[in-house]
Amino acid sequence: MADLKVKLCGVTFKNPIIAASGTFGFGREYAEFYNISELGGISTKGLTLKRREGNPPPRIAETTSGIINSVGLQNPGVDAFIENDLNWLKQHNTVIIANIAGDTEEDYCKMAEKVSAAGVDMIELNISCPNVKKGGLAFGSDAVSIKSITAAVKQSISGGIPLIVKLSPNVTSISAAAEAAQAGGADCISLINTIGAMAVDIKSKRPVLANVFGGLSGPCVKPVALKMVYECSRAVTIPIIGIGGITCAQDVIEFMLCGATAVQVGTANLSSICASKKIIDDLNAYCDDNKIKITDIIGGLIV
Amino acid sequence: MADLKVKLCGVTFKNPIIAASGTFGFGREYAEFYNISELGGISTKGLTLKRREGNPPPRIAETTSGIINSVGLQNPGVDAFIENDLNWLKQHNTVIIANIAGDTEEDYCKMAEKVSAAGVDMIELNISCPNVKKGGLAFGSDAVSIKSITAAVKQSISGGIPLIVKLSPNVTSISAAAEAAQAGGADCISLINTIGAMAVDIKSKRPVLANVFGGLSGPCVKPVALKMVYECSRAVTIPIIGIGGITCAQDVIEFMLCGATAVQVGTANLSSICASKKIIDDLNAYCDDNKIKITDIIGGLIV
Amino acid sequence: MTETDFTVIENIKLCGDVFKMILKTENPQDVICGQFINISIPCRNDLILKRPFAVMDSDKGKKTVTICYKVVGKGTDSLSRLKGGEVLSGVYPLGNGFKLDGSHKTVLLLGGGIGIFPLFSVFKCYPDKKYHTILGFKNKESVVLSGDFEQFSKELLICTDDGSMGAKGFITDSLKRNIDRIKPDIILCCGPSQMYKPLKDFMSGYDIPVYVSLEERMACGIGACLVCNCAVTENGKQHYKRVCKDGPVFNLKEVAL
Amino acid sequence: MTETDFTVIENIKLCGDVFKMILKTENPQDVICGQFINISIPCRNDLILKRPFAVMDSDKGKKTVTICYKVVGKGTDSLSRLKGGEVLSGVYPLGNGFKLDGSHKTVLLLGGGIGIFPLFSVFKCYPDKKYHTILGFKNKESVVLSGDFEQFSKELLICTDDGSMGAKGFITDSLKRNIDRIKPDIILCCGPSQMYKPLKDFMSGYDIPVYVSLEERMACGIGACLVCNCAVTENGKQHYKRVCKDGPVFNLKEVAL
Ligand SMILES: Cc1cc2nc3c(=O)[nH]c(=O)nc-3n(C[C@H](O)[C@H](O)[C@H](O)COP(=O)(O)OP(=O)(O)OC[C@H]3O[C@@H](n4cnc5c(N)ncnc54)[C@H](O)[C@@H]3O)c2cc1C
Ligand SMILES: Cc1cc2nc3c(=O)[nH]c(=O)nc-3n(C[C@H](O)[C@H](O)[C@H](O)COP(=O)(O)OP(=O)(O)OC[C@H]3O[C@@H](n4cnc5c(N)ncnc54)[C@H](O)[C@@H]3O)c2cc1C
Ligand SMILES: Cc1cc2nc3c(=O)[nH]c(=O)nc-3n(C[C@H](O)[C@H](O)[C@H](O)COP(=O)(O)O)c2cc1C
Ligand SMILES: Cc1cc2nc3c(=O)[nH]c(=O)nc-3n(C[C@H](O)[C@H](O)[C@H](O)COP(=O)(O)O)c2cc1C
Ligand code: FES
Ligand code: FES
Repeated sequence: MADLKVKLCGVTFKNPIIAASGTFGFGREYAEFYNISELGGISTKGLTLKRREGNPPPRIAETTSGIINSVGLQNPGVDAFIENDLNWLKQHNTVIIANIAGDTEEDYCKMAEKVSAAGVDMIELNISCPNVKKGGLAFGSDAVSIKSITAAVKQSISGGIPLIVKLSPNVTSISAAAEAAQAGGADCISLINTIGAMAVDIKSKRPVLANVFGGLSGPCVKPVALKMVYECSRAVTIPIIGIGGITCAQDVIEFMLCGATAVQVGTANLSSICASKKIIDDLNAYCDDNKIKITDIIGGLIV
Repeated sequence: MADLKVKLCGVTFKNPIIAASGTFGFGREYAEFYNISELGGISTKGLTLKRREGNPPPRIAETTSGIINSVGLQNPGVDAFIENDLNWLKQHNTVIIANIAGDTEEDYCKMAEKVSAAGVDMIELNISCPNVKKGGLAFGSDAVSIKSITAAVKQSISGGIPLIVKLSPNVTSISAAAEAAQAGGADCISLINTIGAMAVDIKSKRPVLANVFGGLSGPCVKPVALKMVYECSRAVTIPIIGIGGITCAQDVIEFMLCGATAVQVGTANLSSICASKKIIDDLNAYCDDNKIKITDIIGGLIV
Repeated sequence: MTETDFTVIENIKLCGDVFKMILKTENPQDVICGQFINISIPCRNDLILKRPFAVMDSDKGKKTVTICYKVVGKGTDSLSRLKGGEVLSGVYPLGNGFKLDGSHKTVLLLGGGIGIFPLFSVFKCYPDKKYHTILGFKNKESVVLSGDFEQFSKELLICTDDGSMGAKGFITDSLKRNIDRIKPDIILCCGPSQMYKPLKDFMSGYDIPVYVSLEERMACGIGACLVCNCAVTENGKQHYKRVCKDGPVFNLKEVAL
Repeated sequence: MTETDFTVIENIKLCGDVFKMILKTENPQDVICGQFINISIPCRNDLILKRPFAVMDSDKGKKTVTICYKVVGKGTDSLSRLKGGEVLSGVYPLGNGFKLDGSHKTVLLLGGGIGIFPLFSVFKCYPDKKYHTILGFKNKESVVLSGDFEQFSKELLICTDDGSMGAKGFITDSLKRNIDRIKPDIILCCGPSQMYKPLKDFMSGYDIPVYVSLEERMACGIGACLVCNCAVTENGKQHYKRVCKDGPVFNLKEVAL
């Protein structure tokens, strides 16, 4: 058993594999397949202040080596999460990250207050969801608003719970976005969220998604995510969680070489229910074979 | 034989399939495999004022359903192109588009003068190459510079040769970029160029590309390109050439439904030398089977 | 529920573009009729989602799972080319399935096109019911498994869109003509989504429960990703449920159409 | 040159991770030794580039093309699993190949690892030369085709990195020991890229032309996309050439290392 422990803003993860928001629900469904305490952490489905029904179906299109989703933040609302799911999640020995998304700055701050009072381990600010009309991506598109919302939310957090700002790839300069998050007081950044995309059905001559647009994820986005993570690692000093198209241990190592301290696995959980577990096992074997501990990899890219 | 003719800024293409810049050289190599006069048009390898050697090898990385290239505009220079290749190209019955890239606004204007004097059918302004240090993408990243360089080049063109502005996907708002090109006097826009990306070799712990970063293309980028083309088609009135991940006739129809009048095929030419020819044959069959002419498809998306 | 490997034992064409595939696993599970299996497409790394198919038959002793599928796109096309011995990954059993109780003595099975496959398993789970079956197909050439349904059905009615076999018309037409005679205690239905609206309208005149198996594009298949939603009306309020986990079988009354 | 379909006739393991594949096409072409074929990887839609392999043997009458390949990654791994009858797309013949003229009576073939495959075809093109061959391998277990080279070589020297067969050491070591005795008119070489620098240094003391076959990652394979560049020095000036079209065979003198 290799040493896979990583530390992120003072929080210890037993390994760097975090289930990505929106692909893992609140963990209940996966728990029927494997012990989710094996995961380094879980980022919850994006929470909003009030219950949200999300977008009409179809909400998913498959593309070449990827998927486009337009779930639109369907969730029971932050209060219901705290009441019904958080305690269940806390029974597991894994880091719990509350992924929150709001229509307004006020929403974000209220949720941050609520989840920090309820006792999650970290908060992930989702200012990069391309699938909602108000809020979401609007907050994540320019440096000024990234900085201001980060600062506001940071103020609303009690108990010193670290704040992760999740960045959108749909920007001209990801490093400017990362710098803005850092300047606003983020303890960590995570990236990438999905890339704006679209699919068309030539038989019906209609968009495949009822919402027309959606967010692209899966192996096809990995090269874009890797570049952005690497750019950010050179731009900011706060730690980075790499996300985007990770399907295997090798992908994790690539992100960590580029400067990620931990990673999130999203779409791969949908392709294979046990993907995250297998990645952890394979990382273990890789570190054992190479006689290293996982932290040796971080930022080790030779350029 | 269906009617595949499309008209773009007064120029008639026998079909909407244009070989994308940088994947087709100046056509000579493909001419050894099929009659390149079958193509609607050819966009030349990106030309610069002076001969350029481009970036050191390796210049290519394969990624899941895509490739990342960092050729860096290797080309013999605009004068050598005019002297050695243009006349040969003109012997073919296909639309010739000179793709030009400069380090400075002056470069762009000089080249535009030269190629318009030498008699190409259209000029494609490449302000979106991610693989060169100066110029290239720098001109294509914000609306102000897109507009100003477009206007300057437009002035340098003689003989009323239409100007295509090729947009970069690496921006926060593609519609703002398209509007800027239109405002600067572009007759047409083409998109997308490649998406900034990176690949890592975990054995050597090095980036695969000597240039570290490169541009992603191929089937993996199609969903992103489709969305951007559709967004632009709603933002501007000038015609659009759709580019990005096209490998088959169905992909062409998707882009045309989203508002493209013609398309460029890039990476698919590398995967299969005869890809563009096959696409044309299949488009023909599609239009025959559906008893339509190709222009019936343009902008026909039902939303 | 498990995610496990399956070996293709048999993959034969039943007719036209409909195939039957028998899979074997070292990890067999108990399956309720109407549940489904989500399987990966080997040989197509570019298709990253599994595909859902009704478990038509399963034998825990023999460790087999049988599905029938129609070739409609890239994934099913690729499946149809698989040879015996090839391995794929599958997650099963998924979804709620059809549930019958003692009050359901006479069961009417109503299946259209590929919708007949989930219905086939009902008899295996509940062999002691009286079955009336109405199956609809496009034409004579696309009729499949009619012999198998005939074996356990007290009565099997076939209809085709073009009348080339059985009655001409849709299964809803056949239902209208026969329901008062059959007097089913429950109707289990699966077919093209367009038929549910007329079916619901017609059945509103009856006090017979109708359960339908819905189809929606899926990703995880286990209820976590929320991409497979369908609209239902509960207590007068419309909201979304997950076809993969809350369904695929829903009370037709609830389904918002 | 053509892009055409090939059917796998034979795909056998020669040793360890080295395979030999015989392909058949309805569109056979004349091939010069040292030219290559660029082939698609069936069953891996996510790998969008063709893979280049030296044409080791080709028979226009029998319409066959033979390649040998080592499994080093996803593409070659997938190739190694292909069974007879499967179809792939290939572009061939590509590149310049090795060219000999009347002045080249004694030819020294210098091959390391998978570099031996392009050299194998030289004898087929120029059967009337005197061949001396030096082949280098990692160890005894990885020695392949030595019998085939022996048949046409006046002399065959084998070396292995660990000395488990033939002389211990690299082929450049063996070259140094034997060149003055062999007195070749020309040296044709293909091996790992690290060997070219010491080879060039050593050969600068001789007036014997050395031609090497280079490897670089490729896309189009026909000279259009400019991704496969290598640095050469011509007239004292360094610039890039295309390995696929201007090469893969270059005069070692020109190659900038
Ligand atoms: C619970 C459930 C049970 C099913 N049982 C069966 C069965 O027993 N036999 C059978 O043949 N099919 C069944 N289906 C449908 C089957 O899943 C799809 O036909 C299959 O996924 C198509 O894959 P493809 O790659 O060939 O098609 P694609 O290339 O992905 O798409 C081709 C066409 O099929 C449609 N399609 C794609 N996915 C689905 C889906 N999940 N549901 C409905 N339509 C879809 C698309 O809209 C498109 O028009 C079931 C679907 C569900 C949700
Ligand atoms: C002109 C030419 C002739 C060749 N002839 C032969 C031959 O006869 N037999 C043989 O076994 N191999 C030959 N090669 C090398 C062969 O093309 C690669 O081994 C193959 O493309 C690897 O594919 P993959 O998908 O298995 O590897 P990948 O998964 O793509 O990569 C695995 C490793 O192989 C290396 N690699 C990938 N592509 C190439 C390439 N084009 N050249 C060199 N290294 C590469 C990568 O750096 C990586 O480390 C030749 C290459 C060239 C350019
Ligand atoms: C179905 C689906 C739902 C998602 N929902 C959320 C969400 O609620 N909040 C969020 O921050 N990201 C969400 N994401 C984005 C993922 O967390 C992740 O950033 C993205 O998918 C890229 O990683 P991947 O390629 O590993 O999937 C969602 C992604 C998918 C596929
Ligand atoms: C090897 C390579 C070289 C390219 N060179 C150029 C270039 O010189 N000028 C340019 O405008 N675009 C260049 N491109 C971008 C393509 O023209 C096209 O915009 C992009 O590849 C997306 O289309 P595709 O997915 O069909 O390849 C190049 C692309 C590739 C793959
Ligand atoms: S497919 Fe994921 S919730 Fe139904
Ligand atoms: S591989 Fe395209 S030029 Fe050599």
